[in-house]
Amino acid sequence: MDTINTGNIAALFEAFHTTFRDKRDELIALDAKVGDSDLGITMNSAFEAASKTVSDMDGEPLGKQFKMAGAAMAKAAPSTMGTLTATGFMRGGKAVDDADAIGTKEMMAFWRAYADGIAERGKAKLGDKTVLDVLEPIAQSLEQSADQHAPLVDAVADAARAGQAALVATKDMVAQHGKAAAFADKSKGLQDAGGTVAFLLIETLARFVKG
Amino acid sequence: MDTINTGNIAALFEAFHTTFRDKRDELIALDAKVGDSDLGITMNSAFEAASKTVSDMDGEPLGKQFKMAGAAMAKAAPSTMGTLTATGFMRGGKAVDDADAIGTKEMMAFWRAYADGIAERGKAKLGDKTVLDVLEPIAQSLEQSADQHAPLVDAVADAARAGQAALVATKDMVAQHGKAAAFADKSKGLQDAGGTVAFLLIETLARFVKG
Amino acid sequence: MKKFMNDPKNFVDEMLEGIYLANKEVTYVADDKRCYVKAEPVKGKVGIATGGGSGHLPLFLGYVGKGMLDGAAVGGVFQSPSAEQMLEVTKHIDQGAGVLYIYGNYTGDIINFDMATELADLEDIKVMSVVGNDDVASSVVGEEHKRRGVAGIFFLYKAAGAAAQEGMSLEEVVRVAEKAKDRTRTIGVALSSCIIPEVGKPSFEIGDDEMEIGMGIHGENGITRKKLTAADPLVDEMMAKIFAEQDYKKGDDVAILVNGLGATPLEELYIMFRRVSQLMSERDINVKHVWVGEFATSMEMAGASVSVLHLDEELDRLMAAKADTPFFKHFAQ
Amino acid sequence: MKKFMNDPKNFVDEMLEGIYLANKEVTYVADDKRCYVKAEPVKGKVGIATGGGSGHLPLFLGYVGKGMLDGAAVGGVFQSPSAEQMLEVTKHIDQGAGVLYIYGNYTGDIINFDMATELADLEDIKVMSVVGNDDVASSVVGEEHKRRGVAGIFFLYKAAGAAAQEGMSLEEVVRVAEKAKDRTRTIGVALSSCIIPEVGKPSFEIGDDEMEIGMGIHGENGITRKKLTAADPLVDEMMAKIFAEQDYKKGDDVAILVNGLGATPLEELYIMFRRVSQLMSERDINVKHVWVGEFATSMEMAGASVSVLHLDEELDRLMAAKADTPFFKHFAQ
Ligand SMILES: Nc1ncnc2c1ncn2[C@@H]1O[C@H](COP(=O)(O)OP(=O)(O)O)[C@@H](O)[C@H]1O
Ligand SMILES: Nc1ncnc2c1ncn2[C@@H]1O[C@H](COP(=O)(O)OP(=O)(O)O)[C@@H](O)[C@H]1O
Ligand SMILES: [Mg+2]
Ligand SMILES: [Mg+2]
Ligand SMILES: [Mg+2]
Ligand SMILES: [Mg+2]
Repeated sequence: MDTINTGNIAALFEAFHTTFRDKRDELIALDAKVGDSDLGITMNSAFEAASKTVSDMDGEPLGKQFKMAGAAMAKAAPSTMGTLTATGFMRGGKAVDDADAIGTKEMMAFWRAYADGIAERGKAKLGDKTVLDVLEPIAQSLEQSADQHAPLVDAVADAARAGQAALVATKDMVAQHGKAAAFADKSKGLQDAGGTVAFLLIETLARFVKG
Repeated sequence: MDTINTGNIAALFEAFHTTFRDKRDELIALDAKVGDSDLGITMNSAFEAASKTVSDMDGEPLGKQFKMAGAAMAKAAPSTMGTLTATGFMRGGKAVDDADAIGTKEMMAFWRAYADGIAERGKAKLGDKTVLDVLEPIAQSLEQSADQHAPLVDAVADAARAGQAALVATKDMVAQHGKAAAFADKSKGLQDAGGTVAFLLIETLARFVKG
Repeated sequence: MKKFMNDPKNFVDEMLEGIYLANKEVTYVADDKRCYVKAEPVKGKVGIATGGGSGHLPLFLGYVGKGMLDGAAVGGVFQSPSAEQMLEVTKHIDQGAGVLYIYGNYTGDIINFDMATELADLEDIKVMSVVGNDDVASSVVGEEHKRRGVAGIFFLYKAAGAAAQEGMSLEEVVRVAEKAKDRTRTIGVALSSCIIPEVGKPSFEIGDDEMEIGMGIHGENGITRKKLTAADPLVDEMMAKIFAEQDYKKGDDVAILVNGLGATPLEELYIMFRRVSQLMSERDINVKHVWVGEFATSMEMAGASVSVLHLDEELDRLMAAKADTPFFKHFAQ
Repeated sequence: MKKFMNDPKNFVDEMLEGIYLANKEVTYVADDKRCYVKAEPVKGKVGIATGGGSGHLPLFLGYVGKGMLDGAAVGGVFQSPSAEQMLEVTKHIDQGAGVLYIYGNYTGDIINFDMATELADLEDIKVMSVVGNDDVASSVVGEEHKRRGVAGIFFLYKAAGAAAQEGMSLEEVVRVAEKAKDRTRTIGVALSSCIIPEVGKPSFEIGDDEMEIGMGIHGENGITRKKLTAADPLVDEMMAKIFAEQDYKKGDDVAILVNGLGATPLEELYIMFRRVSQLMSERDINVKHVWVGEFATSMEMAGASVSVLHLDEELDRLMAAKADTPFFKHFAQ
């Protein structure tokens, strides 16, 4: 698709929910190593709630749908990643408040706001081994694509690739935040659990846009 | 010896203490089966304290020495048998308050008061599988010996035999008091721990008098 | 065995030192730390003493304080204090109005308190006794005098303590304590054993999935041992034993004590209380006073007990009265 | 796993039902049991809210009541409540003087309280926050902002609660809470793991003879794991970490909190306090307030922590003030 429109949001969140339902056990296992094993459960609940919320918001403005999805997540999954992801969708939604459709430029605005919102909320620095280390490359890739007026399908595909590389790079980092920080050294060599969530989001989005 | 005199009490209590030091582990094992394993420890402490108390009361009246021994026990070993034994010695001592020496008649008075004191204090009935089931036959045997004006050495030897038979008879009884009551059925077939203490006392006394 | 302690022989005395260092409202007499008394006796008030083995905090000494008890004789772990220690406490707390002993129904304690009563009599102190026997699991109806005293003794302390504080005479305080005793019932359940410091290993074994309903606070045999069930059916089973005993009528008032035996989380005690409350509602019985927490423990034993006091107007008033001890605080209602 | 519970999924909500049934002074708003508030708000007073995961009773909700906090958002076991729940509590407890959040330094809680602050701002409620980070074991000096909040948060609640009760403004209450926070240090030791109801097995393994000094209340790594020693040298080692941090001078005053993590008998906590008191005496530091018991637990975890509040005149006064919550009662001194 060339742009994502108000009528696509329900399907998009269904796709997100499918991803996190499928990856539930994988994320649990990942969080178990240096955390408290809840990530798969909370992400699944978060997107289940979000998907339910937007399922009957067909005519509503795009931005509002994202914001309501975020609010639903915050309520359903008040864990670290649940709340950060909720923040991301609320800030992203706000960034596309005036848009009727999401093309490359709007997609860039969405992820920039998403990443910045999480940075502000979580107060992590780049390199701290958090979701931010995957989000920032995604946003930067989209900024480049927007500069080059790339079509949406290519822009998100590039962003997904950037996200994947960034996720691999988190393996070498040492956790500074959250439960993993208590196991700082043990976290070395493992890919960040929250970063995995960011990658799964952009990957699902790329697939969704490709159709 | 024909009578026990004020100068013999310290040695008598030394003999008692030796007995309970030697029988410490045996009494622990006996109490462990249906109680709390403390009997060997408390009896040893009780007679250690009593022996220490009378060790320098040489010139004092007989009755007073027994009463002070009892008071020392009560303080050193406030368990069931510790307190009952203390009561026994205090009441026994009171019964021979006016005596200068203990012959058969005084010995009878001592044990009658000893048994009655414990009966009053413990409120057990005969057949309840307590120390009383051994004390009562001892007192009765001495009453008979006193009636017959038997020499002290024979009187206490007979009393020890009566105590031994009575102790064996406790095996068939079912405990109604103290910690053993909670294990009423389990107590069947076992000789009563407190009764064992009574028998050891009269047996030691018989040996002491025999010299 | 994992205990925060030094030499096990000093367990009780070091615990007492800690308590005296923490609380200036209590002190000891006769140069013996185990003769525990309120620092400021109240002239003319009936004195109330208790006593028993250590290892049950806040029982027994924890209830010494304003509006409750005046003294406690402290024994070794699970062992009675001596009659002499009881006498020393008695002499100190007698303020001319006589002394009431309230303690649990255990042979060692009975024998020593009886002896102490006789010794006090020699000193011209009038002493009366009320013996707590609230544990319905430990003997059948008709044989109540054989029952052990467990957490429900708290109600006796509270009632008698408030009555003495009101200025009642010894006979009146005894009447109140006897009434509270007759109207108190407790049933417990244990999940794990405690460890006596000087012994160093569990007092009894119990399976990983088992519970024992009715077990005593020293590990005395209970009624049934079986697989641990969910909380609601367990509470139903426990409460059935209590409901069978007293004639609770619609509209009657009760006080409830849900007591943890030592290692059971407070969260779980509230889950149990929830069910107790539901059972009371179903029967139209009003729960007027509630205490949930640890009131009579067995060191690190996991388990709980529920005590019910069948109130009348007087007991209701006495439960509501203020109490302030180092271990138990209650604002007047 | 041996727990008195029904379906593990209902653990928190059934616990809350029990608490509401037992205590009429507290209730909930927004039709959500997890939005826990004082039943009778005080007009014009600064509102104080807290929140955090369940499984730590009496933390967090236990300090809601007179002279302490006004509301608490209640999360699942070891999980943050949601920003929305915090907001609902905030809306209810704001009595025109603004609201202070006091909570522990955990990412999930921080993120949600920050979000709640923004949401409250949209509703024109002024909110400020103070984050407890008293655990000296969880990060080095200079990195205090990374430290976890544990039992010492009790001192923040007590100080801020009393300050708000005195009628101080939001800024003043924040000043007091910040001061209490800067002057509070805690060090803990764990002997056994807790079990999360929905997980059903111990969160971590620890040897039969081992202890871990500095372990967090969710089982976070501590400083050292080694053989359990006697209580006195253990307390010496723990207290050395605290003495190294603050400039305690001869004649200074402190408040002490000896906290049980859940399964540790009160007897042992007093044995520990005894040693703490001795160490303070040696340094000529006056222990002016003492609390010994369970104030912040990890369900059935065995272990303890010691918290020290370095007093000044104002904090001394605030510690002495009356407090009356369903879980914490303190008569004015
Ligand atoms: N301060 C932070 N800022 C951004 N991301 C963070 C922060 N702290 C943790 N994270 C991310 O959260 C992930 C863990 O999420 P989650 O399992 O929900 O945490 P928790 O269970 O501790 O609440 C980490 O892998 C990391 O990516
Ligand atoms: N009421 C009683 N009257 C007389 N003897 C009793 C009574 N109760 C228990 N005993 C005796 O006490 C013995 C146990 O003594 P001891 O081990 O000191 O008890 P405990 O450890 O329970 O205090 C029993 O074997 C029995 O002989
Ligand atoms: Mg997690
Ligand atoms: Mg015994
Ligand atoms: Mg406990
Ligand atoms: Mg506990």
